[in-house]
Amino acid sequence: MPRLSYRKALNRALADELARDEEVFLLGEDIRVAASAVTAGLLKRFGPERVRDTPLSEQAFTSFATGAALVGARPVVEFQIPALLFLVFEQIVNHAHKFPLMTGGQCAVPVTYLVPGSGSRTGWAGQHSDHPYSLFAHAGVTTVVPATPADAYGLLVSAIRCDDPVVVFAPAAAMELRAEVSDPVPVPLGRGRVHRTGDDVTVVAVGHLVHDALAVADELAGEVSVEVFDPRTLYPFDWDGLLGSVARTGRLVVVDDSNRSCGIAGEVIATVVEQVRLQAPPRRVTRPDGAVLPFAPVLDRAVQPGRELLRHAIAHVSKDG
Amino acid sequence: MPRLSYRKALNRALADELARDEEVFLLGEDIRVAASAVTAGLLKRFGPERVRDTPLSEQAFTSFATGAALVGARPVVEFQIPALLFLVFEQIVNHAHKFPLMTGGQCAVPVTYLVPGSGSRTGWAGQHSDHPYSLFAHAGVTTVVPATPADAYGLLVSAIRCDDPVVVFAPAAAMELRAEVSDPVPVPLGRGRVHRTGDDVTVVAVGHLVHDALAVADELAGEVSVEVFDPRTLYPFDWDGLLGSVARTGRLVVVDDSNRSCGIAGEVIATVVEQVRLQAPPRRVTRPDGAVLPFAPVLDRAVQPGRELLRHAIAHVSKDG
Amino acid sequence: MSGADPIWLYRTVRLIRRFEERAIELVRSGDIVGGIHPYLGQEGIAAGVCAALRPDDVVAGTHRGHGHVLAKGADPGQMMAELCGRVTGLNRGRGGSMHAADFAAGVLGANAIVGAGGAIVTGAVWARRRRGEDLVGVSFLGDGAVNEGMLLEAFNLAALWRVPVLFVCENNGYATTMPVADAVAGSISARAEAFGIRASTVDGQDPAAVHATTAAALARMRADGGPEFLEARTFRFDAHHTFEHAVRLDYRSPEEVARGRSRDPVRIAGSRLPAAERAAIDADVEAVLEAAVAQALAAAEPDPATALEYLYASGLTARTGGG
Amino acid sequence: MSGADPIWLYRTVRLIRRFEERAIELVRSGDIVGGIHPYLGQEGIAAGVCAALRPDDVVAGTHRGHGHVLAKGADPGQMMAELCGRVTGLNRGRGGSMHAADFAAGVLGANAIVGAGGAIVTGAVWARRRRGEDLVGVSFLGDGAVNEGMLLEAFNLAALWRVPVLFVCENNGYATTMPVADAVAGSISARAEAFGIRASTVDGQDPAAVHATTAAALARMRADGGPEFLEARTFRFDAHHTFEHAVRLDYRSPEEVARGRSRDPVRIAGSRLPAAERAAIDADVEAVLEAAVAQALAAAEPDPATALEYLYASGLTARTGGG
Ligand SMILES: Cc1ncc(C[n+]2csc(CCOP(=O)(O)OP(=O)(O)O)c2C)c(N)n1
Ligand SMILES: Cc1ncc(C[n+]2csc(CCOP(=O)(O)OP(=O)(O)O)c2C)c(N)n1
Ligand SMILES: [Mg+2]
Ligand SMILES: [Mg+2]
Repeated sequence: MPRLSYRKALNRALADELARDEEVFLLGEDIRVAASAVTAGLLKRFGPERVRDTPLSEQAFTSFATGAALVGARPVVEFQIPALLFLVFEQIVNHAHKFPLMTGGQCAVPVTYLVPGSGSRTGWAGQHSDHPYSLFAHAGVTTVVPATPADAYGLLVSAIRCDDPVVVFAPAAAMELRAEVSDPVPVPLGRGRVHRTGDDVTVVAVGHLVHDALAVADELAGEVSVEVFDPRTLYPFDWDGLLGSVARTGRLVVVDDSNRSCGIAGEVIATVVEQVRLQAPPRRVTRPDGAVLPFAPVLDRAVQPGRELLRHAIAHVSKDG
Repeated sequence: MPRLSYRKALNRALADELARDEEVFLLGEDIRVAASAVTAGLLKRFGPERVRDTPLSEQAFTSFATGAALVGARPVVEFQIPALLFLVFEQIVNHAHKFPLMTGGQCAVPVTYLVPGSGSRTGWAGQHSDHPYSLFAHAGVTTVVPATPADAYGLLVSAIRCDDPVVVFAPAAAMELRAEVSDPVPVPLGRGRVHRTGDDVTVVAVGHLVHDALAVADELAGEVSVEVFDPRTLYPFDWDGLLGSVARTGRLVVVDDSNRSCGIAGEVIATVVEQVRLQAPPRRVTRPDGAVLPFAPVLDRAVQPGRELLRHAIAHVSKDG
Repeated sequence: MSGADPIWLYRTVRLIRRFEERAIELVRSGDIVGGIHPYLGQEGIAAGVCAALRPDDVVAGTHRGHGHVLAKGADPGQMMAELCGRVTGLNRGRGGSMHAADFAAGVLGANAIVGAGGAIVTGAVWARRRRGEDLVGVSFLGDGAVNEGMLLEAFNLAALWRVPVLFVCENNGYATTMPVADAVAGSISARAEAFGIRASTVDGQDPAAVHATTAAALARMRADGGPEFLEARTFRFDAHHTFEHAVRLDYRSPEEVARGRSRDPVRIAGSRLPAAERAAIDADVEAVLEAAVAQALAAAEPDPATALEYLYASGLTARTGGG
Repeated sequence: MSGADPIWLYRTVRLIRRFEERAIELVRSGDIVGGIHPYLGQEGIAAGVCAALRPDDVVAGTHRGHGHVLAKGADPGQMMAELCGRVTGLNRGRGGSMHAADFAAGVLGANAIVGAGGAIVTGAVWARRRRGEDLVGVSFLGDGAVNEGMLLEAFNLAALWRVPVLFVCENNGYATTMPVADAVAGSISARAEAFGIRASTVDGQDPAAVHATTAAALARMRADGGPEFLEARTFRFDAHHTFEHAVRLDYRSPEEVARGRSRDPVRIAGSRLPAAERAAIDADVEAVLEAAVAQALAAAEPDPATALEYLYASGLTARTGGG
């Protein structure tokens, strides 16, 4: 089977959707030369009208996309840095997200916001290392964090086809992954995936951490049977899928690379305990509260959720009860 | 005892801090004429250098405050609309919040962001009715939501004296409250308050909803003994205070006026169940996921957490177990 | 819309004037909740600009947006119903005063965030022109908006990409209570000119002058594709927002208000018609508004069970707030 | 700093040049993680501007910030240690290339967000002047930054409130790979002039010319208090960021690069000194950098247990990420 890299999967999703639908176009900084590589080859194939390099005017080009979407276009906006989403938070949450309800259903805003390289890019430090997906889950904007090349392709395609705004976070730590993918297909939004079945504890892992969870699950295979659940879409979350898993295992650990307080890990725990009686208190492994990633690599790593903490959490949850 | 209104309490806190510390100054739109009434009388008393009307340049004046704070000033920035915090989210979260760590402790950023009239102001509709405090709790910016005139005074004073950025949400639904307050005093950040003791269930209520929780607790007094816990500061949260309460009651309901997913209510539930075995599944009453407040008053109300739902949640939690 | 037709212009300013006066009554009676930002005194701008537009052109309005919506052709009855939060409203009662929109009439919406409309209408015009439609767009904005970075960024995009958007600045001298001189360093027109955008200035109290200046700008825009800027000097006759009817804010002297009110766009447009014609229009406008108010008040309020309808265009259903 | 002193100017451009070259070696060797945005070719601007500053003046830099930090007087050894993430670094290893700051030397920090520094330095200067200090500030920015709304808003505040900030635009022709002509409608200077800010233009490759133009602007600013704008035309000799050493991006022709590199600020400044003096300075700079690199590499990395130190100035302790 051909091997597909995560980065190439995003590239292919963009190319396929540009080819499929004339209304799709791309906006972003340095996308003509494909600084992020995600738009490689697209200028040549689709021309500068549909692969539009923007000036450094993030607020305006985000709302430009909203306006284009209001009249039927399907813009994909690439952001070079996760923190740029802070800069356009108003434009996404207060405008793109709210237009359909505020107008009483007169319009739709099918825009995709793509962040290739979210989370820590070691050495890029405090202002370039955020993983702000929980903010969008709070706002109620559809939010996806693909973990694998196949999902990167399939979720980006579905995001572009979705009639609502969708934020796609492609974690830096997943961008270089490769996998055997013969023929990538759309992946429905809002549907999780059990990467590995298990009986003793459900580990919910987000984005690149899915691979850490799988590695830890393999390591622990002799001692504890771990089920690894990848929500793929954080909002809307696949509650049915998750509750099914937890109902069987009765134990829950969540690992997620956003800040602890009001993050998606807390949301998962809250929703589960509202509905399922667990056999042991659940645990989560996250960034600390209010995390700012320090520059020095050892500090940067220390602030991110890692396998050691995950092992510890699984051990704790498995024992307790 | 003299009666103090919530709005006047904010005004008095500003006046007292302006008088106490030359480094305190105010920035905002229409604060000279005191459109929000919170700055009434301050221009006359402290002059236009310290009560500075700004043009509609929210991003710049927010970062202007950061710069002033970096060299020792203590700006208070008033925002007329909660959604303006979306517009300056980058400036607060990516700059003001991150400066101390990024510079290795070379500086502090003691800025207070004040939103008089957060949440629904009935009739102001979709873009003026947000209650985005959970976003700041996620980012790790100190976040307070005073429920009473005394706390409005005391928390705003403490916010201004705090060496870190603090966001103060004054819910529109609390702004007209009055209470007997003889001599208002500073209230420590990060310390909750038990407004009413009870044995059967702990209700955590945020901001104006404290009063709804107290009313419901009174109503239910014959059937169930409700303890009402007001965190006052959402970040850093008074976990010790809350865990003490829940350890006694063994049951938990949270009522909060922000969106459900990744909101503070979910955070409270998650943190509690990680540490306390509850006697019944906890419940929360919030805005819906992704809520946009529709204009028509009946719809606006339908989207906000209300007493009916709170009663229902308490009943459910008390029964179950 | 029949261009410089003085009848159309008078009818439109009169309609907006009386619409606002009726709306203020409904604010007082409690039928409109939350108040409005009255467009009183500025009617000449919406009327003059929209007289030069085609039905397929699009506009983005402001928080003070009723005039733009009406002048672009929205139905006054549906507009009034919207202000009253009724299911028959333009936005089915979901938007209210600051979000009233009528996509069918080319109104992308009033907007509660100052400076936000410019980039939105630029994107909409660009996207439709890419399909071969030759429309133009108008972004209405206040003098306060030229201090918003997001709007200045939109100037840049429109100019760079030669998107034909007319940015119409309604300079009424104040952003709420902030005088232009305290808020705008340099000048308003220079803000647009810095981006290579041609700027004109016009007396906003004269609907015919606004129309003529707009028509000239639109002709250039339709020919060569770039944006233009129009500063219309005007005066807000009433409060910034009706909350000011209850809370006195001290920023304009009575003399200044009297002076400002002396140049009345309704009177100016009316003076160009024979008295009888004017009277006929007035009567017609009264009838339209009488019906509008009656229909609005008779219409149903939305069912609270539908509070989350239209939240997602994709059909996604949100989890409710629990209980 | 001794003003137009050609020795100081040469020493400074040479120091920055060699600092960057050494830093690039350390990127290659893996001692600097994450790469840098080299200031190579633009040294004349930082040197010329900072030569005109007093120690108590403040500057805010950019993502391409090493030159600003060094020229304002930060210690090269501590700066190099910062790039290597060591506890002896300016920011104790917490900031790295894009956040290097030295408050003691008046450097409020490099900044990873384009356009962000302008309002920050404006607020800092304003606040210190309110206490009676008569400093000025400098906001360095790239040609890409003039498209950021937040920076344009800062122009407005500085101009309105007459805060003496010199906005120095280092126009190197590109924002990453985006040519100025594709990104800036109108002109760069016009963006400042629109706010009533006086704008000058200077050859950024000539440190003495930059110094003279800056000194003239600062004299006016210290006298009357308002901001000014300076566009310095320059050329980036190397990659946008060192990642470009690995990934070829196609946007500048070899001819263009050769032409740009032909006007070298180090050579220009050096040509104004006798060869022997130049050689002595070169040797001194080498020694300084040799020591800087050696000290940096010898210094300790931070203890992972201190990862959250300095997160809150108030002493608040954050909850950790659990496990
Ligand atoms: C970005 C933003 N900042 C502040 C406000 C609050 N606000 C609403 S209208 C207004 C004044 C607007 O002034 P201007 O643009 O001159 O329009 P006018 O009200 O005079 O028509 C303000 C400050 C807002 N809605 N949006
Ligand atoms: C607000 C913002 N947008 C985008 C980026 C990503 N980025 C970093 S540097 C850069 C180009 C900046 O160009 P310019 O201002 O001309 O400075 P130069 O790199 O040429 O020195 C971009 C797009 C950023 N850091 N901040
Ligand atoms: Mg105005
Ligand atoms: Mg540049």
